[in-house]
Amino acid sequence: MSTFKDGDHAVLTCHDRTKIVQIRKGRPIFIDKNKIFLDHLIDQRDGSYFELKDKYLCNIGTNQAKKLIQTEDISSDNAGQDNRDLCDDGSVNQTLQHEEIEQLKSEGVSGQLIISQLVSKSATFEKKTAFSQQKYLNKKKKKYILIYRAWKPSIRLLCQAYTHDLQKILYLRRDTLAMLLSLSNINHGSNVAIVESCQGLILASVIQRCAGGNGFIFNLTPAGEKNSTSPCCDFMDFSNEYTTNVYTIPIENVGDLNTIERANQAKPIEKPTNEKTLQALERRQRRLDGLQLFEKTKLNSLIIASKYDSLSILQHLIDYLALSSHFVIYSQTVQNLLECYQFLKKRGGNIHVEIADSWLREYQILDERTHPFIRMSGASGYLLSGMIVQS
Amino acid sequence: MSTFKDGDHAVLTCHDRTKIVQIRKGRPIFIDKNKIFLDHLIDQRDGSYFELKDKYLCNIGTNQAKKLIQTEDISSDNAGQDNRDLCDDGSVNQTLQHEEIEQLKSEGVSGQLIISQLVSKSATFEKKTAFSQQKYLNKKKKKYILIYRAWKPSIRLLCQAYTHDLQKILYLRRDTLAMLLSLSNINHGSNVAIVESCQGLILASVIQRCAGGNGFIFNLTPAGEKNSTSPCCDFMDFSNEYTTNVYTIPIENVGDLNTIERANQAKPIEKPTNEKTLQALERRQRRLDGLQLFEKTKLNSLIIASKYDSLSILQHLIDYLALSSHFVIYSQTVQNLLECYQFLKKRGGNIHVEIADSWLREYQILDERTHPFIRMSGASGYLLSGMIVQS
Amino acid sequence: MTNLIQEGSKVILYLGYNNLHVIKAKANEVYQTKFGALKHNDLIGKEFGSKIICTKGYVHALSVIPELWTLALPHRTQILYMADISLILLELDIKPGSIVIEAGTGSGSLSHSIIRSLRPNGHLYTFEFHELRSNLARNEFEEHGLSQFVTVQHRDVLSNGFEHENIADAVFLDLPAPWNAIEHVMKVLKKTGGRLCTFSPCIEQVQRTCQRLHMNNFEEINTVECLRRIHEFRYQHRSKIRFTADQNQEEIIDRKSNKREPDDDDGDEEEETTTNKKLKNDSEATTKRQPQETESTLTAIGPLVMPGHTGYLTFAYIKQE
Amino acid sequence: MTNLIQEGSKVILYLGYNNLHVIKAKANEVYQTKFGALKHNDLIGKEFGSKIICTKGYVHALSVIPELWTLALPHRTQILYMADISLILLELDIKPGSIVIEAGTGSGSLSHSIIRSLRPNGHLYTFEFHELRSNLARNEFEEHGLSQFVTVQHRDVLSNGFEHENIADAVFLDLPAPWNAIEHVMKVLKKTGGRLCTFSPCIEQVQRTCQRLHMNNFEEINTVECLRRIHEFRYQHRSKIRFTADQNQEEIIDRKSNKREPDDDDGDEEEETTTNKKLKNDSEATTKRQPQETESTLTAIGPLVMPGHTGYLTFAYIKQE
Repeated sequence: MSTFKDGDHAVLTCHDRTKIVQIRKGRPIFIDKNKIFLDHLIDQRDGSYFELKDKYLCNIGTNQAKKLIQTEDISSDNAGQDNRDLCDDGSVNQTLQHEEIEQLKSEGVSGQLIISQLVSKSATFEKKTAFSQQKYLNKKKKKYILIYRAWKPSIRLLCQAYTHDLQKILYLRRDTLAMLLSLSNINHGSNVAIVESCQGLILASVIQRCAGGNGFIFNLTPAGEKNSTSPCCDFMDFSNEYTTNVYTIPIENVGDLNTIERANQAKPIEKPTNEKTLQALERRQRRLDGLQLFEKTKLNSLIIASKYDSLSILQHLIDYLALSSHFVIYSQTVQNLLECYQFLKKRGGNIHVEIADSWLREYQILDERTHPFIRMSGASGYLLSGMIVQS
Repeated sequence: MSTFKDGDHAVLTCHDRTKIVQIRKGRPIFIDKNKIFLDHLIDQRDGSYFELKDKYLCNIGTNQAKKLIQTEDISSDNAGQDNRDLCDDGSVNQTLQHEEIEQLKSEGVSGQLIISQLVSKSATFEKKTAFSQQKYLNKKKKKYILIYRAWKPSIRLLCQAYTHDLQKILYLRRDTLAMLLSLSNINHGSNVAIVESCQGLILASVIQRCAGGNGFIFNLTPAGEKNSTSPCCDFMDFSNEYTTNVYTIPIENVGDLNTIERANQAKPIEKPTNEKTLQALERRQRRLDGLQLFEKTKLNSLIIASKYDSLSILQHLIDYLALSSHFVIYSQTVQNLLECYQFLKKRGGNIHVEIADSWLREYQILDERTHPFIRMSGASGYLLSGMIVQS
Repeated sequence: MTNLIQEGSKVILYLGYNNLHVIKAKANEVYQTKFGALKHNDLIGKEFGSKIICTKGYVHALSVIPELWTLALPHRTQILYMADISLILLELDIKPGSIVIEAGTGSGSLSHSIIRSLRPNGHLYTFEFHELRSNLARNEFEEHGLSQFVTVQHRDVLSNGFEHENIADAVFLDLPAPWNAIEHVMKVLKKTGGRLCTFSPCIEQVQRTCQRLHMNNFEEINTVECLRRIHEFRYQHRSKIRFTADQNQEEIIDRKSNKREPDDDDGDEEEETTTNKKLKNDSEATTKRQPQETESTLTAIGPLVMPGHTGYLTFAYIKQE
Repeated sequence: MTNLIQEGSKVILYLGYNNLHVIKAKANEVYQTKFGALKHNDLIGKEFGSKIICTKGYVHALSVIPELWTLALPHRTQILYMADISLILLELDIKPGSIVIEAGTGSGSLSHSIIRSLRPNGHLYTFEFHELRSNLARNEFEEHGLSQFVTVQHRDVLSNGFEHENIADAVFLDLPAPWNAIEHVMKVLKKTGGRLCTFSPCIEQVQRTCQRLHMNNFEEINTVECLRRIHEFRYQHRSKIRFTADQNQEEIIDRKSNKREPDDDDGDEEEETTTNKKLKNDSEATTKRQPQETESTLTAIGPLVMPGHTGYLTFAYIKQE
């Protein structure tokens, strides 16, 4: 379970970069335009280290890897000492040319070796303070020592991978996702409807939490919409057991019983000529089954995190919610949620309605140098949450 | 300058309470329905300590005061030790009745004595842990040891005094006020217009910063409006020099040259019969002078922190602003400011327009017990700020 | 999981925002609320989420779900709230099948959320050094039908460790001195890799913990704080100043503010001729033109007082082979 | 203070948001901007705030005011920004007439704001242990016409103190080890009472400082952090899902959602009959009914990246007689 197999997805981390890849024998991935083969990840364990050698990520021992990536301790950055030395800007007069470095890299010379060449060919390195030397080495290590670590995908790691691509997931921050999952009370056996434009990140989280229970998971997406794909569900390599009860249905047709009825009656065009048509027909049937099932199902949870107008979605779906069920709506702005709140108050039959945002603050915990990170996210977005009750 | 005189205002602090009072010989103030005379504050210095003795606040020495109010060090609240002892809820079985205590208090018995009586008449005090005893004592000290400290008013202290009455000042938090003052670039010599509903707190801050310069300060208030009084300006005991150039004018008439003209021509009704009428006439004249002056003045700063619609105020006043002048608008919600922003963008002739809120976090810094306060304000409000330039 | 209230069901009565009571349904009993008497018999057989009529009003009967339980549970200790709990679940990768260790059990606030996440095939081992608390928590899990997913033990883990070895995917510590449990944590975590979270209110505790984690070769150590800010709903009533210049001196306005957009004069009476375009640009204007010239807008405002600090969460990972 | 740019005036050129350049007007010189060449002669004689035409665009010419200076100044050190600066001024009670001590001078970001607040009759004594920085700051104050309000000294205050005694209303310390300057602070503060602020990035520095302040009988010690969150303006484009049920199956809707408000169906075409009441309750609806059914709303959103920490401000008061 914690080793990689051919076809599995993996999350690669290297310094503070995170990338989701699929492992396929003989098929390269691309990182910074470099072709990289992942064949040697197969059968390796979750959390293993890999070094890039001649286009292949090759497993290396934990101890060796740790030694390579260990940063120098910039110990003089202490409180009580003054390091604000103007004349030392951290740069090093370098004679090794960019092209030469690229040459070395393409020859497969190790990062270690490149760095020692950089140091020996630097005109000023020796003259620097110890502090500056360490800072310089750490910078170069980050650039040239490319030790990757391969992880089995998890929701946490997917969040991490999207940190620099937040626009793709409606800027949904990890703490906001975490709270959304709690507030929607997703659990084994829940019937859940999800309307999301977050690359399937929410859907994947829900599928994992439901873990193939008896409940149904409805992924409501606009038909023919490009963004309605859910790559995150693929990334998670869910077993069939987990996805059997997941239905992706066209949101436009929800509640339109006539259309569903007509479509269902029109189905027996009995000529599955080729494989492709057969698959298309199967997918169509799956959608129809999902739509019919949806009309019959009382939902325990409704999650909306959509680029479409949330209020009209809520209005259209709220009557599908069972007594004692939960709804959560995510939005980047409070304004959208206030519209929903006003509708809910007018409608009645809901309690514990809250709108909240959150602060997530990360800390540097170092001897004599403890403080919050000097950069943080100021964009948690807002969650509206509540419960359906008898009115 | 740093002693109190008859008629001066003072800010009294006692534990975490802050109250603004006026010192007047023989005239009592009321704290918790108790009559208190402040006669003995006269000639005492800023920061002096006072004890309530027989309805009078009486000066006591700093050392004595400090000894009385010093809290017990709850030293066992250390990290690494577990104090979450369920059975000890901090209460003490007390035989001294509430009425008896009130009796002692009215007899002028000192807080010290009351506390020692409470302890001696407690059935369970002796059985408590040291931690609990200290906690109990600190609680009682806060209640019975009433040592006041008298301060010369400052904007900082006024903010502190309004902490528990924020609704009176539109919830303007002290860090927000501080930034508002910076962003409006108030300084000696500025021409400033202020539209505020914050008890004159902003006006007082501006008067202090302008310090009787050659510039004019216009306090634009709705006519006949109760909330248009500015008690904070009284609290600050400004000298005449500071207030000569301060004009309170009815905002409704701003820009209405005809009305001002008519009013001005109608003035010479030559019969200042009694003192009161004379004063009223003078006030009227002052308003008219202010209105006329306002029409002729190019403003360097405009500050709006009003319960009235900010957009229409901004629209009405923006053309009075000089090139290179500053405007700042405070609102509890971002929505109001977005309306103003849209107007500004359409109008043009302004740069560096920002909308911001802020976080203010207070810390407990104690040996082994350092952490942010467990309660904080989540309501900074929002500031819109910008500069007028040639378009 | 049936959705009907039965004899013996734990029920959370929702009386209003942040006013929740917990009772156990028992035939023929009566419970007093601020809305008058509630007959238990009126509960039994009803669906969760139902409105239950009391003598002077009504309440809603809800099931024990972790978020409500956290708000309603009997506090035996400081408890963890939803923001921290949610982040802990995500960062510890707790999912169905996970084996999780928790110390201490405390009031069981976090435990309920962990169990929800690791069902149907995971297990929580929760340790509490205070015997009474431990027993109370065990009873609650029993009553909430969660016993099969949790083992509650009365045990001082700092002295005696977690009993098990190499079984846990994740460990959560809410102890005064978590750094003293690090060796035990290493023993109980799966050698193939496992995650740890410690919760500490004071920064000095965090510093000690991180030091010990570094010493013991933990990786990916990071400390965060998460605060949830629940907004207050308020109607904002804004009036407009009635500028006399706008009302009867059109020529002055025209002269003075020639830069002003035609849309922006607002004291006039022409609301019936409003065009669609104008509405789009200035949709507030229409509602302002009521007799009293006051506009009411629903707003959500940051609260005057909110939780300013709960604790620091420190996460770490260790792989021991 | 004249409002015209003169030969020798320091001018802040505003090229765009957070794109500010500082130049000194000098007849016949030319300054290159991203909008092409700017002739200094085009500046001289103009009012501050004027639009100055360059060869390929324009810039605005602004005077040196503290907030802009903080954004435009040459960084010789880490500097303090507006949020911290503003709070420092308020909490130190800095007002016209105040005598203020600052160490170190750094890049002079705070100094400019302090001077603005204490004019016309106060004075700032600012100390810097780095000689070059000290001289550069002195020149800047000179150029900005502020010399009469400030005395810049090159001096190591930790070793040598502040030279003066019993003169200051307020002291501000931005030093790596402010606790070592506490005795000097006590000497320079007015005996009748004075306020202190220290700025430190790390919590360990704050702890040492507070310890020392307590030892030396400072009062009203409190530590705060203030972060300003500048929002981003963004147009939000929202489309509505076109539910087929809403468009041609009215009877189904009516059956299914009988609780729905009449205002809330929205796929129809009747925008011309819109009543005023409806507009009030659902004023967004109208704008949504454009052909593309997309609504654009201006929003202000918290930034993806903001300053997460500058430093801790510790304030204290001491009265020494």
